[in-house]
Amino acid sequence: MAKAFGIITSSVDQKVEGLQEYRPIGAISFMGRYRVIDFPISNLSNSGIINIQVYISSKPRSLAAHIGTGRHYNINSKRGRIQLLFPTEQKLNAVYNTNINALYENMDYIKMQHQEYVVIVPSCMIFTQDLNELLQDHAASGADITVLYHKVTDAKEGYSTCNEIALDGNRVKSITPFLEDTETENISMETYVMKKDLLLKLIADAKATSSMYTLANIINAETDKLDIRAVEHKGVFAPLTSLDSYYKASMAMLDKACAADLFSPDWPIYTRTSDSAPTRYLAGSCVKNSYISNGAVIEGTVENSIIARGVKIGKGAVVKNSIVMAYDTVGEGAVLDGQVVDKYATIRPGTKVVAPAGQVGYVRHSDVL
Amino acid sequence: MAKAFGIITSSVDQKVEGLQEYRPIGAISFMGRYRVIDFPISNLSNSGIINIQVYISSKPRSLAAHIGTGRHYNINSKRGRIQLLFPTEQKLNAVYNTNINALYENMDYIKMQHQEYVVIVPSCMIFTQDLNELLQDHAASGADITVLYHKVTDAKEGYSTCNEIALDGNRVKSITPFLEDTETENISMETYVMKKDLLLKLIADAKATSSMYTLANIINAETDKLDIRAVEHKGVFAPLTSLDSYYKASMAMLDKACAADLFSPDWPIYTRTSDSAPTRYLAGSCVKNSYISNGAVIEGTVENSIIARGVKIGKGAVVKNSIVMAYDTVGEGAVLDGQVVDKYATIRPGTKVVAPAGQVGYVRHSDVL
Amino acid sequence: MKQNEMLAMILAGGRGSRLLALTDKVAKPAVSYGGKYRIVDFPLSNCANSGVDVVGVLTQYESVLLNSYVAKGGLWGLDTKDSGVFVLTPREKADAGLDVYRGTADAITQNIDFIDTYDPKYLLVLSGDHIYKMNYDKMLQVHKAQGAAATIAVMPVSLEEATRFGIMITDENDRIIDFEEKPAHPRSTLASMGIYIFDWKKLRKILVEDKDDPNSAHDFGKTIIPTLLNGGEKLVAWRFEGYWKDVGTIDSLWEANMDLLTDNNDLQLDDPTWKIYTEDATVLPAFIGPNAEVDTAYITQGASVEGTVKHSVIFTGAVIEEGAKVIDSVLMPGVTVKAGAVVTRALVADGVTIGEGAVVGSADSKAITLQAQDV
Amino acid sequence: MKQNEMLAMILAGGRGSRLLALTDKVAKPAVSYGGKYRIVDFPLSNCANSGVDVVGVLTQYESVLLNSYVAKGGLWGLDTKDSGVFVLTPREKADAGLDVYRGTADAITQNIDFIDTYDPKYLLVLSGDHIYKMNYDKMLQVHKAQGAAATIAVMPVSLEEATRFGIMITDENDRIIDFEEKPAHPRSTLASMGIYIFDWKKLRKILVEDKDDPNSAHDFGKTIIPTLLNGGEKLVAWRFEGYWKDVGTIDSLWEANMDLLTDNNDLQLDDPTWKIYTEDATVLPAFIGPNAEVDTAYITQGASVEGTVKHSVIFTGAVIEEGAKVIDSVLMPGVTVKAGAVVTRALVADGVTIGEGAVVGSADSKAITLQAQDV
Repeated sequence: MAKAFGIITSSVDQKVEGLQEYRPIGAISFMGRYRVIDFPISNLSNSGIINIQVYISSKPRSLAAHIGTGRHYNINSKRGRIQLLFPTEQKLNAVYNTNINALYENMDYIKMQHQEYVVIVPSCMIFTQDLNELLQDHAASGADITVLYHKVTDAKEGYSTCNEIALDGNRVKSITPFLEDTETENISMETYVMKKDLLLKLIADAKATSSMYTLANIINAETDKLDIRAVEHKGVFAPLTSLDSYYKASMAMLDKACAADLFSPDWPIYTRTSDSAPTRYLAGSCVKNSYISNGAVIEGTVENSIIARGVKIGKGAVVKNSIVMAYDTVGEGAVLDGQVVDKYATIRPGTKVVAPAGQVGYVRHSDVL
Repeated sequence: MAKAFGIITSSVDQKVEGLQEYRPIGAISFMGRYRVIDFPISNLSNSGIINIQVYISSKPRSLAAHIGTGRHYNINSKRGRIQLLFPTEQKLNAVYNTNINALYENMDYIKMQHQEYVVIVPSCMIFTQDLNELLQDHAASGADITVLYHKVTDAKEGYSTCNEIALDGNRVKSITPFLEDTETENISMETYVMKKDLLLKLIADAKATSSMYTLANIINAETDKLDIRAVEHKGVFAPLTSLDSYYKASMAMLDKACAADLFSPDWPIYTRTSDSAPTRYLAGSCVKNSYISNGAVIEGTVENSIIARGVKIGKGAVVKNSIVMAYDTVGEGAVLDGQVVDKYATIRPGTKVVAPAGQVGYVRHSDVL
Repeated sequence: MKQNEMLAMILAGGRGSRLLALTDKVAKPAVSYGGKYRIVDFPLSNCANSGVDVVGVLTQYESVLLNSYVAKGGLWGLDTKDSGVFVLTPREKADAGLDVYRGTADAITQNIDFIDTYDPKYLLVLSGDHIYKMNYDKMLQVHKAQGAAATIAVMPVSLEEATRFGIMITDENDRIIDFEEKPAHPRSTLASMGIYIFDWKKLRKILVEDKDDPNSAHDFGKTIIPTLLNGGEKLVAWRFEGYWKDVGTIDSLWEANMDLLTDNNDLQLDDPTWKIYTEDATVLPAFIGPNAEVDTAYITQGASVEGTVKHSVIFTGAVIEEGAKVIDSVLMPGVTVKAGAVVTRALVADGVTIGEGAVVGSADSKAITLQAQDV
Repeated sequence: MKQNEMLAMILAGGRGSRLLALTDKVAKPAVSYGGKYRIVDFPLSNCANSGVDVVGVLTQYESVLLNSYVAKGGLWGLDTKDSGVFVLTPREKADAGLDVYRGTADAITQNIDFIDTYDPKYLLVLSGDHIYKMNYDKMLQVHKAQGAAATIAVMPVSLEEATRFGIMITDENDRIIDFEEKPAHPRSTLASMGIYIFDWKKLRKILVEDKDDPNSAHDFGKTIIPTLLNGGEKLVAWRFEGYWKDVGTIDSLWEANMDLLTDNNDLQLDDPTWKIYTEDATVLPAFIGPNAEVDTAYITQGASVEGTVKHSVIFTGAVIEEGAKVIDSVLMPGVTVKAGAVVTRALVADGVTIGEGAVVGSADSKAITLQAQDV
């Protein structure tokens, strides 16, 4: 077991429009089977970090039920622990709703942890990373903080609420809000390794400086005093900063190489099972280039789409380029194109919901169209 | 399995001074080993009601961690379920913080339940009751609602936030706030059996009448329209309405007959284990008429007290008529009498904390005296 | 209501030799079925859904996989404080050496000590190789209401089929007045499903008496039921309606899978109020490729279909490459069908690879082809 | 870091006949210890705390209680998706009949198929009847750093004690150069603790070779270690310091309990960073009555003390009535000592009732009295 405990921070700046109104980003469904938080928790668990704090900023029900005791993430319920930490007071102004504030309110529970190091990961970015390797390298390097980044060459889009990192070799010069000024940027993955005591000091310092300070702000403020190093991440990296970025990250998985990178047999991504039966493809159904979860019944046409569990797609219905979430019903002859359909929605027979090219539509939770 | 699901309502009117500042009443320790919510959950589980909604009004962390998936309550995690329901919005005025509001906010989750009946129990009253028997009798009686009550003959104290029931035979004439007008009263145990559909209707009706209406208010308003019957409960009954009533309910257990009534081998009260080692009684210790949990180390004197797990009582210390909660330290030569000492407190060597006769003192969480 | 009023014992010791190579390395109850399940998931899920919380699984043959599988009681939610799934194999005792179970009844007899630790009122005896959904609690209610010593679940079959079953002859109140094993001329069409509820005290007494009888078959059908009948005890038949299949042969296992392809099949595996639980694989949803053709299929997560699938059941992790064809077949977990291969009317065993262009099975063959080796 | 890099196998098959009546109905690893524990809680908790997630428990004798106990892997948190505690008893196989384990090594050999399903790099072999806390992960780190074929945990003992153990003779780098079983004239004082880490591939090869050798004892100490040594493989001794006790006799079991009464005893059962997990009883905290006298005691929840307890260990559910005296004794779970009875230097077995005024044991007797029947 690793000499670190894990902290999964809650999303506050990112807005996955529509979906986020019903649950935090960590609880959003991905690939019809996972939830976003399965990635950071599996990364920690696979790295032997089984003492984990999950900060939840709002609407805890679905996340708390999904995570449970963590047995499905291979977290030993006696030796390991997934502790859910809720906000102790409602913020009357959203500016107070920072990750530092959440940590500050629970400093007692951070102090209590036995481990010397802490690994901090975000709940709203999809990637895989051996965090124990990062921890070992951090400890060996003598650095105060190690931060993970991803070099992007398409920095024009999808990173609007991220931070970018300026580097001098592998030393961090600054961590500042992303600006669309160049195409190549080092995007911060909001993933940090440091000693627990340093984290406690940073939280206190941040609070003393400004109630609006985030973790990135305070680390940026310390770049001249602390030895902060950056490690580059390779592979799939998808920060969920908007409905558009969520849709693109999902659709990218229809590329086999991309899916193989994120879902490697050596690095399992665990999730909670819903005990659904396999999916039935009835006579006359036509399915191409799609992921189909269990518990669905398909009688119509599905192309370039992701179908979650329990979805019913009626005779003659056509679903293209869409993400259809759990327990949706697509009626006979209905057409969906370029849509993200939230859970328990009903598309009535014959209804056509088609997004303009290059755009993504969103259908609300439990809605009937 | 019973044909009902269970609802455990959160405490809102009751104030167990001191203790309640740190957790809801359901999460308060009882007898050094249990938490108050173990009683309603065990009652439901022993009655075969394993689909349970627990409404939490505030500070959910400790209650969520204690309940977990409910395996320790014999709740099958596949077939049964303990669903924690949190408030969806912070109330800006405490008057909105009613049990009806909590139910109203989660009406979707009530509608979803398969079972025909619902059994509603409070999280802040200690008693045992076969709820399946109550359910069977309710169904056989043809009544719309069955409510459980306890006849008390010492109604002068400890029931200030309870409701009293006026009866005509076994028919309920009214459920109204308790008044200290007579010594004998039928105290409502806030335990109801009815059909799910009736509950949904009552919630809607209550909301339409007043945002301050409680479940008892709306049932009282319906006494002329509905067939509401009362069933008398026998045995230990302890509503936790104040620090004083909590202290008395605890101390009453030092009477063997009283403890034997509440803790019968036929009706196990389940709780989460802390995996503490047995308690060590060192040479020179003197313990009389007390309950001692595991993981304690006792070198001093303990009389008429309840000692929770992990407590250290130093040489020459004297603890009398007190409830000492988990991980407290009582230093050498310190004296406690008539105290409720919250968790993680330290009584420094030689300190004397003695309550006036007939009164109860409270020592705060993590405090050092 | 008392926890553990009724204990269940699943007889899972059979060699299942009619399943040929499928049971070479796994016991029959561990054989895969229906895309993601194992046969033993059915009695275990039925127990969990019926509120039967303690289940003993009696195994002895090649049971390492079965043992470690059923030991994960949490798969069925049977891992609460007072519940559990317990593997019971023959044991060496202070007064007896190690010996195999000599019959279905002997398997229970050898585990009387285990049952006694729970002191149940009723014992539910099940078979580990039937596919069906049943509410054992309903059966128990009838058993109690009738005040029976034993209640036997029965299913109406045709007169022709009746010659292959144990047949119960009952009076108008469902009381069993006689019993015939595979009668040439059946006097009734109520077939025993091999599902029994016993009054434990009465059964225990008979088992102890039977234990040292050298002429006994130590079998429920052959020994225990006749003994109870002859002793004048009240035996009751409980009629079951619904899907039930003994998957004892390759053909019947294939058929039971094919049954899932009919619209609204009787088994209703997607009924949310009576789920069949099983081990969850850490895999992606099923991937259906850009050029795939899928027509009438039952496909589970972790499968990858880039070729053609017609009227087939595809299990976890099965891979069908572009240009491959799978028709009227069952692909067990981890099967790979390479490009250009054609599989017809076949059951392909776990992990087998059908090489490029290979042909397995035939539309014309009467029997189903079992393919248990790479080809 | 890979899940299940090292698998643990606990040898729990012993009859433990030196524990006399205590093992009449339970296997030795299931014997109670320390107020609330069973002996097997120690290796199982050590595994959980060391991150060893899959544990096979090899049992064969009177193991119904042990089997159903260890099957509840959740007691030690060993019930996550890819972890588990698996009971492994002798099995009937396609190519072999049912046979008892013929020795410690044969018990592993008969379960090669189980181990292979996890494909571990290392195999940890443990005994089910020792009381100690050990971080097997630290031992594994040494095993890896040394590149050993096998690493054996050793403990320094006195020269006199050394004659009763398997003794390892090592060079200055802890490499084992020779091994002597119970030597009359020990050349070293490093005693084997019966705790081994093996390179699984190398061990597997030797086990397969040893399997059909009719002259082999199929034993780790007698067969496997010498074979590895003679084959020139690197064997390393890993020194353990701390509390360790083989509770093979009534006296040593009593002693191990009494050790808990010393201030700051070595075992430190209340260390929150290395808890020993066990089944939790649904009982009240210990009740100490108004007239009780308790002086130097180790008492667990569910006990009720209304008499006198001096220098004793009191297990779950034990009842000491007013006027009864318990001195220098161990009361196992559920023991009742009636009014006026006196128990001295005794170990009272589970559930035994000491009647009113009865006298058990004596302050003068050298041996500890085992009281296994009501008196």
